[in-house]
Order: sequence, then C-alpha cells, then structure tokens
Amino acid sequence: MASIQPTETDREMTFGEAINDALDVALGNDPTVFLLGEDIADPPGGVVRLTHGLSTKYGTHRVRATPISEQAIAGAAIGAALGGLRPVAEIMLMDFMTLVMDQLVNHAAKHRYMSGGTSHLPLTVRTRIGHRRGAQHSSSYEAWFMHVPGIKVCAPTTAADAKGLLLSCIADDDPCLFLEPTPMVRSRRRSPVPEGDYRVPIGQAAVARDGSDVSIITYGQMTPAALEAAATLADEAISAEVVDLRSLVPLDHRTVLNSVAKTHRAVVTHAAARFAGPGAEISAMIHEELFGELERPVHRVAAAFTPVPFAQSLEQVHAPDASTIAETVREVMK
Amino acid sequence: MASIQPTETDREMTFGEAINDALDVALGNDPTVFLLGEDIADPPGGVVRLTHGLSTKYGTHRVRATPISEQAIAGAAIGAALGGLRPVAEIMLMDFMTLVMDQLVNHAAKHRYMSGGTSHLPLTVRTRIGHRRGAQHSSSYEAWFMHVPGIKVCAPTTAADAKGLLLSCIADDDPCLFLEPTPMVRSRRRSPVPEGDYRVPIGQAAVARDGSDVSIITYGQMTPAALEAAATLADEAISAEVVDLRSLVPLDHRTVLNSVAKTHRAVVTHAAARFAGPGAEISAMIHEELFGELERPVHRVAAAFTPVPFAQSLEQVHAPDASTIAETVREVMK
Amino acid sequence: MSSADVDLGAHDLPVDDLLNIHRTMLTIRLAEQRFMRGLSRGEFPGFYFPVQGMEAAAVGVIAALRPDDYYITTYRGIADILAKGSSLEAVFGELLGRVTGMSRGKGGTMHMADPDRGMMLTTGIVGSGTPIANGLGLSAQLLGNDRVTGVSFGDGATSIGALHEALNLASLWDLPVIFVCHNNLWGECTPLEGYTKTARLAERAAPFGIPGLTVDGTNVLEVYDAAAQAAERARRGDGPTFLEVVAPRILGHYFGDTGSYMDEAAVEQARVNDPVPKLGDWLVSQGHLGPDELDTLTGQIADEVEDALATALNSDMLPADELRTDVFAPGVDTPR
Amino acid sequence: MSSADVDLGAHDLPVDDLLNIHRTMLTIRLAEQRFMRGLSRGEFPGFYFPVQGMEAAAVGVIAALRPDDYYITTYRGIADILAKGSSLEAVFGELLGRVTGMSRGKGGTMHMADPDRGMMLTTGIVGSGTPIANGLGLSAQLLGNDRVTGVSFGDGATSIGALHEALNLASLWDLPVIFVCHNNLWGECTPLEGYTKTARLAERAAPFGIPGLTVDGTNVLEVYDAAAQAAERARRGDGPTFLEVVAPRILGHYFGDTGSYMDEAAVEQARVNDPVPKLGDWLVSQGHLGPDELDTLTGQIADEVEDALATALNSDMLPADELRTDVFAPGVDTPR
Ligand SMILES: Cc1ncc(C[n+]2csc(CCOP(=O)(O)OP(=O)(O)O)c2C)c(N)n1
Ligand SMILES: Cc1ncc(C[n+]2csc(CCOP(=O)(O)OP(=O)(O)O)c2C)c(N)n1
Ligand SMILES: [Mg+2]
Ligand SMILES: [Mg+2]
Repeated sequence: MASIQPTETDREMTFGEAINDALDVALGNDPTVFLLGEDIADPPGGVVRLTHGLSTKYGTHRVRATPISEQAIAGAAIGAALGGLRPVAEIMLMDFMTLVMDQLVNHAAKHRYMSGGTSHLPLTVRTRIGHRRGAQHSSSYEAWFMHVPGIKVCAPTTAADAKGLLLSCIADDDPCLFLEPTPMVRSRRRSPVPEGDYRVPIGQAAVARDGSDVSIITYGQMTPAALEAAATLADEAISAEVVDLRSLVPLDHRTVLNSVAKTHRAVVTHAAARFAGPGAEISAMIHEELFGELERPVHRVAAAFTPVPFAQSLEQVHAPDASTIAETVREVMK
Repeated sequence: MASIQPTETDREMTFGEAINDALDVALGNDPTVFLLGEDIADPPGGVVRLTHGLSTKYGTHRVRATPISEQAIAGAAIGAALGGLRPVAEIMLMDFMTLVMDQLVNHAAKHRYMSGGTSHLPLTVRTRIGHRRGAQHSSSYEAWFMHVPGIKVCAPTTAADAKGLLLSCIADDDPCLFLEPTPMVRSRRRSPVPEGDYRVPIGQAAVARDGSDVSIITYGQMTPAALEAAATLADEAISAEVVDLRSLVPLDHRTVLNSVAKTHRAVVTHAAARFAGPGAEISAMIHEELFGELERPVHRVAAAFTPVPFAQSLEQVHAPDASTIAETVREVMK
Repeated sequence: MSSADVDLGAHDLPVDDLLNIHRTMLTIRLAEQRFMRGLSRGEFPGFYFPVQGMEAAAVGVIAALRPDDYYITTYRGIADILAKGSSLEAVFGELLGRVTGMSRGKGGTMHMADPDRGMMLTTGIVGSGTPIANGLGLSAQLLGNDRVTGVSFGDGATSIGALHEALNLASLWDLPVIFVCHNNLWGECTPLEGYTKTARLAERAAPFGIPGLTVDGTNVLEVYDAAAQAAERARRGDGPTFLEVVAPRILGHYFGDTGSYMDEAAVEQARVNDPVPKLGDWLVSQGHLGPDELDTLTGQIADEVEDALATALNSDMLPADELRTDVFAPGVDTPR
Repeated sequence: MSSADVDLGAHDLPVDDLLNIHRTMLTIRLAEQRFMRGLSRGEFPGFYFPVQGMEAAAVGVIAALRPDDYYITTYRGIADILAKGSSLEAVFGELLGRVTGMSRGKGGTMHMADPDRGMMLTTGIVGSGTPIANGLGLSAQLLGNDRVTGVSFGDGATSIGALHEALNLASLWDLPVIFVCHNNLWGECTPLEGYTKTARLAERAAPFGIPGLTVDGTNVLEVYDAAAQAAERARRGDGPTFLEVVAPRILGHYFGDTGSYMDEAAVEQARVNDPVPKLGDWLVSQGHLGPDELDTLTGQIADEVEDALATALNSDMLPADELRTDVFAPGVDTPR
C-alpha cells in the first residue's frame, strides 16, 4: 500500500470528482463494497452530488438511499461490516455525527478490542465539515474522534489525496472517518488525480511546501490558506514549510517533528476551535518532544471558542485565514 | 458567589451524600429546580442511590423517573429550561452521553449564542465517569465537552467541592456538565461539607497540596492518586504541589500557571486517554505561556489509547495511579 | 384549473379571525417570494428553505393557539415564525444576519428564536425539536400554567429515533404538546414512499396511546379545527396529540433546488391546491372580502414586506468584537 | 403450587430436539447458579446480569434458527450466548476476564462475541444492538445467502429511539431480522407501566408494517413456534418480525440487587412459572424423560459447569503487554 506518485495516467479532477471516482473504483473492484446514506442514490446522487451516477451504474442495492435515520445508518454499517461487507456510510454533515456517537464510539471503535481481536469492522464513514451554514451545520469536531481509540481519521485537502485516502479507508480493516471539507467539495478547481485503485497510506503527512524558517502544521480546509500564507511570507523572505497532516489518526509525528526540528518554529492551524482542539495535541507533542529545540513556543491559530456564527461579519473572523496565519507566523519569526 | 470556607456548621459526608445534599438544598430552596433521569425516584432513588429520598421528600413531579430515553431526557431538560425551570438531568454514565450529543452540543450549548443572547438555558447534566465495568461503561470523554463552546464542565474530587460545584451548576444560567467519578461515589470516606446553600465557584482550581519542586495538575478521580504520589515523593524530598482543577471549562489558567511558574516543572494526569485528551490542552497551554521558564517539558500521565479493558490484569494498567504518577514526577525531577 | 371553485366548508370562526389568518398566510407568501427574488437577483447573499404550499399547515395550527403558547420549529420555519407573531423586520434581519434580526444575526436562517412571542427555538437538526417540546410542556405542567406547546417537524423527521422517544415520554407524562408533522411528502430529494412503509404517518402515534389525526394541510380551516381540538385536549391536561398536516411541496427543498426529481403532475396538482389563493378565493366567494379588497391587501402587504426588507438591508451586521459574546452568560471567562 | 401440572400443549418437534432445548436451558440455569454462587462466596470478583426465568425466551428463539444464523444480544445475554453454541469455558473465561474467554477477557461480562457461532456482538447499551442487526440482515441480503439475524433486547429498550429507526429501516428494506423483545416487565428498578403507556410492546411494530407477535416466554414451545414462523418469513425474503417474549423477571437487575422493590406475589408467580422446571416436568409427564434421567442429567451438567469454571479459573489473564493490542489491526501505529 505504498504511496503511488501521480503518473501519466492522471486525470484532472475536482475534489468532488475524485471522491466520486474513488467510490466508483471501490464499487467496481470489490463486490463487498456498498454505500448507504441519505439522498445518495440518483437522483440526485447526493445533496452535493458526490455519489452522482453511482446508483445508476451499480444499482440501488449497492448505493442505498436511507431514511433520515443517522443511528440506523451507522448501525447498519456496523452490522454489514460484521457480516463481511465493506460499507461506506455517508453522514451528511459533521454536526449530525452527534447522532451516531453511540454507534460509532461505543460500538464501531471498540469492537476489535472488546472482541479480543477475534472480530473487526472494515467500515468507512464519510462526512462533510466546514459547511458555513450557521451553528448547526458548520462544526469541526474532529478532535473528538482523535480521542476515541479504535477509529482512524482522515482529512484530505487535495483531490488526489481525497481519492487515495478514501480508497485506503474503504480497504482498511478498521473503522475510518473520512472528512470532506465543504470548501473543497464546492471548489471547481481541477488537479491531477491518478486513475484506478490509487491509495494514499493512512497516517502519512505530506510536506505541501518546503521551507526552512518555520513549520505550518495543518490539514483539510486550512491547507490552502496555509499555502497562501506561505506564498505571501516568501515575499517577505520568510521560508515557511507547510505540513499537510492528511490523517489525524494515526498522526504522523515523524513528519511533524522532522519539520519542526529543522525550522525550530511551529504554527498549528485548523478551523476547529482552539481550546482542546486538534492543535492542543500537536502543540503539546511538539513541545514535549522538541523541548529546548524551539526558538519560540508553538502558536495555535484556530477558530474562536464560539458556535459558528451566521452573520458574515462574524463568520469571516471566526476561523483563521491566510492573513491571520501569516500574521502569526510573523509573530513567531520575531 | 464567593467560595465559602468550611465552617463550624460542616457535616461529615461521603461524596455521594454531598451530592444528595446539594440536590436536596436546591430542591428545597428553589421551586423551579427539578430532577429527571432513569431510576432516580424512590425506590431505589438512583442506581447508586445518589437521589435517594428526594422523590419521597419532594414528590415524583419534581424528582422524575424517566423511560430509558437519553435523547428525551436531554431534550426535556432543554425545553424545561426554556420554559423557566432549572432542570437537573441525570445521564447514568458518560458512555451514554454519546446518545445526547445532538441535544447537548447542537442545542443546549449553542442556544445562547444562536439566539444572540436573547435566550439561555440554565440546565445541569450529571453523569458518572470511571465506572470500571468494561469498555462501554467506563469511559472518560470530558475532553469532548471541553471542545464544545457553550457548556461548562465540572469535575470535583472532594465531597465539599461536589456539593459546592453542583449547587453552582444548578444556579448557573448556562448548561453545565457535572462529572461524578464512580470511585468517589463508591467511597465510604467522609469529610467535612458545609451545610446549606454552599457554593464553589465554577472555574476556580484548588491547590490541594502546596509544593515547590513540581506541579501535578489533575482533577476528579485522579486527585487522590496525585495526592498519594505527592505524599510518597515528600519522603524522597521532592515537594510536589497538587492542583485540583475542579472545573475544566472555564479552566483556571491562572492557578495552573502560577503553580508552574513557581515550580518550573509540571505533570498533568487524568484517567482519560492521553492522545487529544484534556492534558493536551493543559500541556500546550503551559508550554505556550511559560515558554523558556520550564526546566523540563510537561509530562502527561494518562490512560492508554485503548478502550477500557475488562480483564483486571489490563484494567489495572490502563489508567495511571499513584505509582505511575510518582514515577513520572521522578523522571521530571531528574 | 383554478382554485376559485374551492369549498373550504362551513366554519364558525369569526370573520375577523378568518381575515387575520388570511392576512398572515398572504404575508408569509409575499415575504418568501420577495426574499427569494432578492436571492435570485443577487441583491443579497443567503440561503433559504421555502414554505410555499404549507402556509395553511403552519398558520392553521398556530391560529388555534394562544399568543403565550410555546412553539418550536425547523429550518423551514418562516411560516410558523411569522404566524407566531414575529415581525417581518426581525425575520428578514435574521435571514440577512443583521443586528435587527431577532437573534442579532448570530443564529440566522435555521436558528430563529423569538422567546417574547413564544417562538422558543428553531432547530436545523431533523427531528430534534420534539424532545425539547416535551420540556416546554413539562414546564407548563410543573409551573401550573395552561400553556400548550406546539412543535413542527417534517415528514422525514418521522424516521428519527428522538421523535419516538419524545412521543413515549409525552404520552407517559400527559404533556400538553402537539406534535405537528408537516407532511410535504418529501425529505430533501427522497419521497415519502422512498423512506417508509408507514401509509399514514399519524399512525406512528397509536402505539403510544396518542391520538393521531391527519388533515388536509391546504385547507386552513380543517387544520385549524384539528389543532383547536388538540390544544383543548392538551390544555385540559389530557396529553399530547400527533397532528399530521399534509401539504405537498411545491418548490424544491431549498432555494436553488429546482426540484427536477419531483413528478411534474404532482407539483402541478399541488399548485392547484395552493392554500393561499384557495383561502383568498374562498373569502371572496363567501363575501368576506371583496375582489378589490384582496388586491388592495396584497399591495399593502407587499409594501410592508418591501419596507421591512429595506430596514433589514439598511441595518448593520454585528461588529467583529461581538464574535465572542453570548457563548456564556456575560462575565464568564471564556476560553480563547 | 408446583409447575408439575403444566401443559405446554402438543408439539411436533422431534423428541431429540425437545431434549436438546431442555439440556440447553438447564445448562444455562446451572451455569448461572454456579457463577452467582461463586460471586456470593467471594470465590472470584465480577459482576453479572441474571437470566433466570428467561431461559425459554432465549433458547426457544435460537432453537428455531440455524447455527449459521446471526445473533446480537445484550449484557443480559448468557442464555442467548450458550443457546447459540458458545462453550461454557468460553463464557466463564470471559466473565472472569481470562485468556480462555471468547474475547480473551478484553470484552468481559457485557461484551461477548463468538463470531464462529454467529454470536456477533453483545452490547451494554440499551437498544443499540437493533440498528446493527439490520446491517447483518443486509449483508445476508446483499451476499445472497439466506441467513437470518436475531437481535434480543429488553422491554426497557423499547423506549430507545434507535429501535424505532431500526424498525423503519428493516421494514423498508424487508430485512431478514427478528426483533426479539425479552419483556421481563422491568427496566432496572422501573416497571413497564412506569415508563410507557403502550399496553403490548409488540404494537410498536405495527405502524412500520411489521408483524408483532406476543408470546408466553415461559413456554418454550410457544416461543419456538413464533420464532420459527418469524425465521421462515425472514428467510423467504418477506422481512422482519417483532417478537415480544414475556418472561417476568425473577431476580434483581444485577447480581447483588435483591429486587426489594419488586412485588413479592408477582415474583412468586414468576417462580411458579419458571420455564426450566416447567419444561423438565413436561418432558417427564410426556414420557420423553424419566425422572431419574432428569436427575442424572442435572448432575452431569453440574459437573460440566464445574469443570468449565475450573478451567476458566485456572487460566491466566492477559499479560500487561496486551493492553495496547487490538485497538487497530496489527501493525498500525497507535497513539500512545
Ligand atoms: C438529523 C439530520 N439529518 C440530516 C439533515 C439534512 N437535512 C436537512 S432537511 C432534510 C430533509 C428533511 O425532510 P423533512 O423532515 O420532511 O422536512 P422538510 O425539509 O420536507 O420540511 C435533511 C435530510 C438534518 N438537517 N438533520
Ligand atoms: C442507553 C442506556 N441507558 C441506560 C443504561 C443503564 N441500564 C443498563 S440495563 C438497564 C435496564 C434495561 O432494561 P431492559 O431493556 O428491560 O433490559 P433488562 O435489563 O430488563 O434485561 C439500564 C437502564 C444503558 N446500559 N444504556
Ligand atoms: Mg418533508
Ligand atoms: Mg427488562
């Protein structure tokens, strides 16, 4: 399952097309793969059309639209995995994951351990984050799942990683949570994505931009902002390395620590709240592992500790962007 | 609402009796307070008898046994708070909180913000943690709630704090989560608890033991272990200060930082998993705020990243105890 | 076909009440049309869940309640909210995220609360309002007042577990709650028969011993009568009612959804049954309203709508320093 | 009163099957009694949820299933688990947290899984097994085999939302699932009438178009017949059944709970209807089993139980270095 580098056979795809393609490849290659979720069958093929065409191609027995019953969806995925299938469940938004915490945390994540390794659950849950539709449709709770032993968490940024990680999740023998940031899903930008059964290993970060002065650690929807900040800073002669974690569990400590050991300065940024967020673990880890090697304390640039506001005037300042990241990096470079 | 020091009118109580007393005082003083939860009415007055006698004293209209319907319980608490009451809901165990995440996170925690401050929810949810009954009855997910803007989190250790914090939660105008560690609830040890409407302010840590060499930061069920470790270490001429956080949200940064600024060394310990746990925030915060002032990196002593195992041989080594804490402190003192 | 030859049946509601009901329905219709026109024209950004076709379903229920009764609604809640007495300014303000919004713009489209009018909470989570309604009902019971709580939810919400927990608890405790199922025959892009075999959704209430009524949601008088009966039962202390109000969806799920997946004939039929002209025409046919009066009224309301929208558009959004307020009670030391 | 004069009715099950059913029920009874004796005497630490009185409810259902059918049970699952074919060694081992336990002691009392015998999962969360059962049913449907899935849950679990979501989905998809409600009339310390107004719990299935049967859970033959009918329906592809098996609780909720809050006369009546002697006596009265044979059998099983317990007690617990295994597949870099 080594990371395959994009090749001649790449195709230009949007993030959304890459997800659709991954599901298409999985359904095509493995008869035990099936999808379930609200409104995922044609029409409409998903409320944001990520599963468009798949029920037409593979049948509604394998691409199953469900009632609005998140607990039933998660439970059915667990049971189907127990029965030898590889379910890919869609929970429309992270905020609705609140409804499946019992199924996912108490049951899916703990099952391998509770069964002493005699049974396991190869299931994937896809969900969207960062939707920007007010307090109940926009939340980022990935930190919760990082804290749950037994579930892997992937948070891709690029179309290629979206495809490669999703295929890895589906082939994985453990429960995987796959996060799809709305800004990426909505983006019309295309980039090269390898054809076929392309896999990106779960648990490997990517250095999205090389740099030597400071490390910006991020994932998911914030990676583009981090890259934009790095580009701006380059003009100011600050060389920022951007580490795109891609997976939150397992977390690729090595890549993070290698980068910071080189730069001696780190900024961690995400769209989740700062307090007790993913960046807390990353900051603590860096400080603990590279004690005495840092020029400056790790800085966290994250969302305010508030529900996501609706008014644009507030929504705009709720989560970080390229300029707040750049500002913090300048601070750290002082 | 200043902290009242224990006085002549103290009564010796167990942790459980202190909770019962707090509920009794609240029901007695405020007609808008009522309790709801599974099996909380007499008999049996709660599965661990924490509400024993209260339905007999105040009536089953104010101490309401519910069906096994966690979502309905949480929802009823929210609605009753909207209607002008001060509900105190019991969710039997933290593991069952997984069933109320939508109600608590999407609705209770966000309501004040979403209503632009025109409406708020004075409600309390009590739940037990650290039950030691296998993977689905023993979990510590307090880190999740720390990451949810809009809900306060209290985690007392002593009988007096249990009473004082619970009364503060009930009187508070925001949703409060009140954690009751099973080891404390089961303990038959009695200690002085002030009579009457005793309040401990939410958001104030306590220095449970003074020391000068190292700070042990903890809360809830781990405080006794930290104190035991400190006592052992005293014999080795290591002076450990123990900070009992008591509240996780708001977190008393000042007391933590004052202690570590003095000792220059910190160990954070809890029974929740280490990775992305409460200690991650605390460690990150200490490193970020006291950069350059620490002799050694903050060490986290926490539960293994596994579901809680059943076999005693594993359960015993799953979470820290006095000896693993002491060991880590010795490490930090090197 | 026209709705002119409609027969809403006899009714003993005072004419003034009938006219008020009509005025509210027409206001909802015109406010919605105006707001969506603004969105299509790019006058302002936003998102919106249309209620066209369910004005009677909403207003019929709430007209049967008292002003001090409680209500909980959903993201598709504008009809409920205006019926419950919120001003157009407060609604538009919130839809546009302005300080003049009922929640100062912090809640927005899916989270309107107007506690002074008994509109206690709007949820964006399918089905989640129902357990909360029980709590409001319980507060009335414990405080010894006779307020009734209504909670509306879509047909799709009947697939949500929380609703069933709520029904059991409401039944057990005889709570003064009306569970109002706005059955528009669709949950997003999935038709009712695509997600359940239950023929009549009100049947779901039966095992809990809760009366389950099903009414034509395009006939506001039929809706009113059923709701009045449910409210009376609740106020008497006899407990909850499940009221299924069938009002087929006319537009897409959200503004921008063309509803291309919907059967055209069915949509056409729903248009014919459009409850707003149906009531207007009936009022005219009964002589309660002159044809000219209807036109005048329409113009008047359109002006009010325009004014309210202008007020909203002319008002500010909260300044950035309000980002961190309202998380907790004022003065609480909130994490960064 | 004695249960000797009991009439279980005529039955066309082969005598060998009847004797096997009885043997299983007796094994469950004796295993439970022995384990609880060990707990009371302090022979070993542990906790336990007794099944006394529901042996017929469990065994009657599972006897009507095939060995390769799936089952999901609860913390009160020992009868289901032994009926499904797990060994006494594997059960005792797990109850005692030993490596010889079916999950090597990691799961324990509330989390037994024996996938080789189709016992796929035990949940400690009330009601949570039901949506999972649907997934197993779906796997059979999609893989084109005709396995049936049974899932047992308590009467108290009918108050849980997830069950209703599961019923709707099972109905919609015609899943081969039997929802087995073990109605022992109590959820912990709360009696059935304390938490619902539903008179007959099987009624809950009706709105979903699912047949709801209620049977006397102390009569194993009645249970068997109903389960056989449900299994046949499921295997035919006609979908789920809700099977309410009424078997009043005889003991407390957990070992150590004296059940002081239970009505004594009702408990006494439940003892009279104890399904284990009832079946034994009936077998004797029918001439299928000599009275001596019953004694011999009892002694034999008691010995087996004793041996199995000894095996469990003599085996180790996992060493500390197994703490961190089995979180993920082997080789995954697990956080510390
Ligand atoms: C629990 C949950 N799941 C999914 C969604 C996404 N969603 C929003 S509206 C909707 C359809 C709801 O249908 P229905 O209840 O009939 O209400 P309607 O929109 O027709 O008024 C869905 C699935 C949600 N908001 N909440
Ligand atoms: C969701 C949930 N809430 C509460 C509990 C605590 N609890 C354990 S058993 C039980 C009673 C269950 O009653 P019932 O479903 O009738 O099963 P029985 O114990 O009678 O077999 C309760 C409330 C739980 N395990 N899960
Ligand atoms: Mg609908
Ligand atoms: Mg029971």
